[in-house]
Amino acid sequence: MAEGLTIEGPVGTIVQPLSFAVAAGRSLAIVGESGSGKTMVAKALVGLLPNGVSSSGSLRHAGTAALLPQDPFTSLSPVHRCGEQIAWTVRAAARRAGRRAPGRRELAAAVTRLLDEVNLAASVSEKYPHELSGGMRQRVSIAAAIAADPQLLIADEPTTALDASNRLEILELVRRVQRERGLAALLISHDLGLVRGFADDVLVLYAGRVVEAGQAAAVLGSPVHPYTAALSQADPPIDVRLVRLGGLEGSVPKPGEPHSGCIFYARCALRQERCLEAEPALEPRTNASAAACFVSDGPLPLARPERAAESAVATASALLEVAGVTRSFGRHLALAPADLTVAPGEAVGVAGESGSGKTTLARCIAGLEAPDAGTIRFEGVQLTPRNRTPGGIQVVFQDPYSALNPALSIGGALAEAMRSAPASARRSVAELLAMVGLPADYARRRPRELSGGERQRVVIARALAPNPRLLICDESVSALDVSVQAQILELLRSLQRELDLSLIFISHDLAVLRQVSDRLYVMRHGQIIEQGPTAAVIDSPSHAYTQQLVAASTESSTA
Amino acid sequence: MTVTSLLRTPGLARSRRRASFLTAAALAVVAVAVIAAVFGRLIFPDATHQDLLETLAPPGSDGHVLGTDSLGRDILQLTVAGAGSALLGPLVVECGSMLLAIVLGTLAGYKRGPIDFVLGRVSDLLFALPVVLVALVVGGIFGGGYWMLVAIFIVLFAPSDLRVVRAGVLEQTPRAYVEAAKLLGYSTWRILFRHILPNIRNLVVTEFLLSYAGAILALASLSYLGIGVSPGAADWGRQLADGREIMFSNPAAVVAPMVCVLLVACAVNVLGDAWEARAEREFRG
Amino acid sequence: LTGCSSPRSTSSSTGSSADLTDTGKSISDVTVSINGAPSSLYPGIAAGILDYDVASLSAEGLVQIGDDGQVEPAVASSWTQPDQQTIVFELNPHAKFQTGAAVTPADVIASIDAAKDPNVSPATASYLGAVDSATQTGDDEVTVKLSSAQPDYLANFSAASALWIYPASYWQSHSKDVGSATALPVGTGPYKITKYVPDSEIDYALTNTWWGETGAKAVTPHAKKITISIITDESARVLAAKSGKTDIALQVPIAQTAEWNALKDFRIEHAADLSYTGFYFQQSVKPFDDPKVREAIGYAFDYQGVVDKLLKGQGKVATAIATPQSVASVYPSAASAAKALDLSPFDFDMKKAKAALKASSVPDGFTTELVYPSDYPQLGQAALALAQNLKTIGITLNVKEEPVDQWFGTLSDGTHGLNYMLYFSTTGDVTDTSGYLLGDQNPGGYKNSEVQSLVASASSSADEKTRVSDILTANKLAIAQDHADIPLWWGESSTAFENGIGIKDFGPYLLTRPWGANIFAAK
Amino acid sequence: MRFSPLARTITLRIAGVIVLLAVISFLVYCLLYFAPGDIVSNLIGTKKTDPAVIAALRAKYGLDGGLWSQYSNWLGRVLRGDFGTSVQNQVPVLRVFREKGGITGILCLLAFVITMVISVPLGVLAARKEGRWQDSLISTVSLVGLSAPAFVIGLILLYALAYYLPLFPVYGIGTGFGDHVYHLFLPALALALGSAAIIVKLTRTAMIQQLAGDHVMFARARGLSEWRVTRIAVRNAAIPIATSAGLVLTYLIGGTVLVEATFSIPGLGSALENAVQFKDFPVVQFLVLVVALLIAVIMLGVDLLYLVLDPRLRRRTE
Ligand SMILES: Nc1ncnc2c1ncn2[C@@H]1O[C@H](COP(=O)(O)OP(=O)(O)OP(=O)(O)O)[C@@H](O)[C@H]1O
Ligand SMILES: Nc1ncnc2c1ncn2[C@@H]1O[C@H](COP(=O)(O)OP(=O)(O)OP(=O)(O)O)[C@@H](O)[C@H]1O
Ligand SMILES: [Mg+2]
Ligand SMILES: [Mg+2]
Repeated sequence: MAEGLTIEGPVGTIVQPLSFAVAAGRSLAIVGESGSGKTMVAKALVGLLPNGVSSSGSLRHAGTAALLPQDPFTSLSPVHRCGEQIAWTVRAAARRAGRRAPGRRELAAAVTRLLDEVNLAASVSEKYPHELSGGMRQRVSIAAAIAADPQLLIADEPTTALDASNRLEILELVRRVQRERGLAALLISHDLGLVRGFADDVLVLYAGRVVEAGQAAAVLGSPVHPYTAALSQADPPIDVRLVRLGGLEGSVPKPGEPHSGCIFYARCALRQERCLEAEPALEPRTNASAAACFVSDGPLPLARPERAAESAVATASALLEVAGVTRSFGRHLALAPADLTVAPGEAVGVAGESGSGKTTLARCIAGLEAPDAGTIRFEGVQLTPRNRTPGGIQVVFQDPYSALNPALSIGGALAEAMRSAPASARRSVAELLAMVGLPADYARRRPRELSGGERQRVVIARALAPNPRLLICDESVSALDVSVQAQILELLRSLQRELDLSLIFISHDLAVLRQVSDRLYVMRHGQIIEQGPTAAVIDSPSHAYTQQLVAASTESSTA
Repeated sequence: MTVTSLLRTPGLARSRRRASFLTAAALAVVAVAVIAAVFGRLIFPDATHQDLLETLAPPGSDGHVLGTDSLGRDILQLTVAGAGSALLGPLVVECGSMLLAIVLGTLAGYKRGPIDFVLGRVSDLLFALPVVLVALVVGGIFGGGYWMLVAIFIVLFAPSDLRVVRAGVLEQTPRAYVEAAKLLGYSTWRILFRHILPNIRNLVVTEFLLSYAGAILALASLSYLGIGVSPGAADWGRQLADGREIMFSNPAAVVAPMVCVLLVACAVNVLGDAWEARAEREFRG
Repeated sequence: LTGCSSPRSTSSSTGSSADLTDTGKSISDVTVSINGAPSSLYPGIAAGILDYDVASLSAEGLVQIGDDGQVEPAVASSWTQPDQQTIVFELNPHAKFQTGAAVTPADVIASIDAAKDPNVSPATASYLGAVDSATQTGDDEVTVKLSSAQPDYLANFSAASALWIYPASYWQSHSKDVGSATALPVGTGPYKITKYVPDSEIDYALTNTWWGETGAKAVTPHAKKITISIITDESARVLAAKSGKTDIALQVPIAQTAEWNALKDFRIEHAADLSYTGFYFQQSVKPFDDPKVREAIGYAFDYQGVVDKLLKGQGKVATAIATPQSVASVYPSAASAAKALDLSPFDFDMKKAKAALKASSVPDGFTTELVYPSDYPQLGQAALALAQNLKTIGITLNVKEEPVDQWFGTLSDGTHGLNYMLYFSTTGDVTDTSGYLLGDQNPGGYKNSEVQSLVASASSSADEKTRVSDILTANKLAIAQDHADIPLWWGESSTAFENGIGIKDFGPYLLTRPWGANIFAAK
Repeated sequence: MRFSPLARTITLRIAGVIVLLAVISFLVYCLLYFAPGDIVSNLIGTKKTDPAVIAALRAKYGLDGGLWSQYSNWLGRVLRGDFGTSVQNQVPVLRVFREKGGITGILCLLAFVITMVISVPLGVLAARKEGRWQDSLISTVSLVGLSAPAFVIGLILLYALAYYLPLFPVYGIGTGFGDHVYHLFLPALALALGSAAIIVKLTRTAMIQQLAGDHVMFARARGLSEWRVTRIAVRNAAIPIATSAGLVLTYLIGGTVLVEATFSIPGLGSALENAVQFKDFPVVQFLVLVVALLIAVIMLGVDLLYLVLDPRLRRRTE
């Protein structure tokens, strides 16, 4: 448990005094948007803060704490066998406990036992991490973590790097291990749905401050703080299409940024003048939770906006027709013959697990990749590498950080993009910025001065500059926080309506696709295995794989 | 029960301060060297003048602050005048090889395919060859000469620059902003020079400075081996080779050029490191 | 055109073995350091100066060159020349190889055959090119037939030139690796090679088989062992001397003399090395076809300054092409030789140089290039000094360094009018250098029928006096009248000795004889 | 079957090396052919010489005929194992190599060992103490090492440790292996300091990167000792270090010329320098080929070392 844990960074306080306790056999979740200080808390607990960051206050925990990192692809040493990596921990634990160093046999037995505990075969111990899938690696990590015999298991977003199907298994594994071993667990996540099924208690962190804390059911079911409420509303449901997606404007203030009064003031829906006078303290609100807010003193109503009418299926004349397109890399067939059509003004979704060929398909359509075979017709004309005009198809990429040239100002990048527009459709930089909801003075800024959501808006503005007919969004929101994701999805939906754009939206998140797409294609191993109106595909999937996908998504968001 | 309290990690600020002091010192050294290189001939118009009546004068004698060498040349004047060939040739080497690397490296990294393959093999080969040896063999067989060596070094230094440029381009090309530029129909040259190059400029500048230091040393080494500047000219490498022979009569003859080579190469290396650190800071945030 | 030359003083050497007294004590070990690695112990393979110095410690020819430059007996105790194409050598009955075996005519014949075979002796075979055959004509007699009349051929049979006598069996069993570490040569000298580590050291041990210890001019060697230590780096060699690891340093380069002079335990001795350095002109290259231009160059060179300051005493101002040593038989005293050789009108006088240039076809000066071989930096330095002087009268002289072989290329390429001539005479014969520089085939294309006939008659004459006087006349015509050549200096080599070591009869030819025997412990 | 792709890669590489050697040998031949100057005149010097002797010498060194015929003759002889005879010394080239190769080999290996022994621990230490005084000190010293040419270091060492403080011999190479090592220690040190500076820098960078990596963080988070953590990081950093070690070896080979000149060591470096100045065709040609071959072998070795060090690559080639 922590008492007055404070974390200081080089430019300001990252985490304000923070206290919490986790009892053995119980679990606590810390939730909050990116940059709110969750990871720093986790690192402070195991004493591994990065250079230039320090913590004070007192931490008390029985025995040791083990931190399970986020990315299973980088958390294991790539040049050592899995068994060896687990064995190191076993040996270190023995030494710490003052026991005699275990022999080779004992070690091997311990490794096998631990692998078994995480449902892996003993043979995995001879494998190198790169020979395993992401889910298996995360299991190895868990085995290595519990080999240390910790009393406290800290999991920092243990599933964000994984596919939806793996995600649930890993989460269940963590839960099982925690229960069986009677560990105290600390789960860090920005995904409220995930936390809902996992944690006993929840701590909502905003800009290094606890804004709400209490029992999970109470905090998530009937949030008192407007931030918590907004967060839960930003999470898109898989079962319905909402008319408006709730989201939070703006972004989390950086450490050291000046503010007065309530730190959440700038983004708060309920803000009042008195909120600027002082910082609210955490006070009990219901018998199971406490919140730091002057205005709200009871559970806020979670208004579920009503369903939107699921839009109708495509009209006859297609804007884009993809027929029999294939692409292989070496011997690997990334895209088996794929057919896809998009009608004018239609939003088409493409779903599928990682590596199923979604991006390859998009790149072929955009002309960034040359297909091996097949035809792509756009506005009735067959596209070849020569006859593409920049106006036709544009792409919004996944990673907003690399999609903007860091050397160019926002205005410069947009102005340059505008040169590709037909003379009749030229807009000003300010107009473009306004279209994506950014103030005109952003034109002078550089990409690194923008938050992720703002960058993604600029990327969208740039894609709109040449007045395209079709916009391809390849995982355009998956790198963003839920709150920002909702904003961007809402922006895309409104732009589509206003500009009568056609949209191909690629995502592995069915809930997101439910919100934006009219029709859905499901891909697996480079093939399109199912297609139809989004509602129909999600509500009554016909292909076994789709059923599995839908089941995994539904469970993880409602479990 | 364990009670952990964590203390502030010191050091970063101090090392930053040390770094900026070093950088300032390096800039000062380079500035002095450049002034000597540019104006050395004007300040000491007859630095290479031999005075056979005044050979091996000890330091401090008769207006010769560092004494004279075996040809009666004033060591101080000669050393100042030597800055010219010590800095200019390597500058030409590095500019030439960097230019070559930028033109070929961006193309190879961006276009890939056969150009990249051929350039890759050729540069692998040249990269692996010991620069001093190749220059010795080629330069030595063709009778040496300063500008011939400069030409040889341009070719020999290009591969390492090329690798850096190519790797930078290779790293930038798959980035979404380049793909976006392609989608917007920008020309290849526009993408390369307006979009990619500015983003690898820190790499290029760092490599430029570090290779420049290397070129200074390489040319000095070849002069030391006697395959470099023409006889009688002021040059640190040559001075070192000549000075060794009179090491005991007048140590200044070898110490002065030695200190100069060391200081200038160190300074340029410090600047390279400083630029690298700067680029890293910029990259981090 | 003739001018009066002022007498030029010669430089003095730093000290001399002649002033030391021989204690008569024997020395257990003498370390001699040399600054280059002999490529082989047999100079026929690569005839650098060091190769000669090293080989003559243990091997000898049929004859040797005495202090005065005259041919002396060595393995051959006497010889006769019944005609100009025949030489009959009588072998010294005391001559033995270091193995103890007596030298037989077969050994001598095998050695001569090897010496004239370009495959075995590529570097020196050309010296014996005129040898037709060598045959045994008596128990201790070898007769050599020449293919043409050669009045002055005897010296070629010395170890100063082209002949080293090894046993016939040695030549037979080592046709491929003569002179290598796996085939240590066995000679007739006082010191036997006991160990050879290429590039590192050569060890010699005194034997008692040497004929020179007996007989009329007996010499008693004092050093029990001689170690030749190869230190190719000059400053390392000075360091070695400072730390007592060297007693004698051969061929100290000019740039190094100051370093050695600064060592208080060492002295430097100079000896003429029979080399001639001068300028010669491509007569056809403008503006050097004009004698006035050549004269201007002659007056613009600071002879004494260069010799004193640049050569550090390793040379004497030359007043003729012929060296004092080559006329020693006719003019034995230094003074008489100096007088006879005073044939050059030039001294350093920029006024005269300017006047000569004014009177020439290019009164306002011109630009030209002078190339020098990179192995001889002193030539470059002298050239730079000349360039400085010429600049004041409007001549721009660019000095360029080239490797030796490329320098050869520039000597007669038709574009370089002003050239260096650096000629090492191995035998010291009076016709050697002058014959090359003034004869029919001279490198500058200099034509003066009178000069060329004088050279020809000198070469074919058997009388030493006529030969010398013909050559000196030719010298005078070429230098003072035609300015075809401008003598600069006669070279000297420097040897550094530890003060406790002396060497008897130190002179230009000593190092081509078994010089180890002359080392003595000094007071 | 399992190793066949690996074997194929190696075979291809070896074929590549052979082509490379052929190309290099031809280039060197061209260089020598078109270069100004003439070895025969070099051999003879300023002497009156019989034209017949010159002709015999030209024939002996295969200098008759055009470039192609000369080259093909040379190649034919090389393929029969005859690398010719040094023009300068009349010694078979192979013997020159045998006599001097050992010295240079010891020098290079000694320098390499010194480099690695000094630099890797220092680089690791600097990375572990990033930003502290130890790091500053090590970085500054290695900066100086990087900026000092081998001959300058050599001169300083020679005067400091051989002359003023006579710990080491001033010249020569001694006899016998142990003595060689003793004599070659200073030269090797001079040669090693520059390359050690490179490796310190690289090791430091690689280690900092590793120590900041997720897997190191995770290792610490599960309570592994710092000693173990460092070992893990070093093992991971070994991959970039191995590349640079290969490069450093080639750098050392290049540096021997300078160091051998400074310490008057009769090795291949000075042999090459001499041969170049003398235009000793067979020796230059042979030594260049040896260097090229050595470098090719080092590069191949580095690539194979990668396979050992990096299991991720192993699967790709298997
Ligand atoms: N190494 C560092 N040095 C200084 N400040 C840091 C460092 N790492 C992170 N920070 C700052 O600490 C703050 C909190 O970061 P943290 O990584 O804890 O957020 P998080 O809640 O885990 O976000 P995410 O959901 O993106 O992982 C951020 O504002 C960030 O700028
Ligand atoms: N440039 C490439 N070279 C080689 N293989 C590639 C390349 N691009 C994609 N692939 C392979 O093609 C397959 C399909 O990749 P693609 O990126 O289209 O999948 P995706 O569905 O977009 O996956 P994700 O959800 O991870 O983005 C993958 O197995 C990938 O490894
Ligand atoms: Mg985090
Ligand atoms: Mg993708």
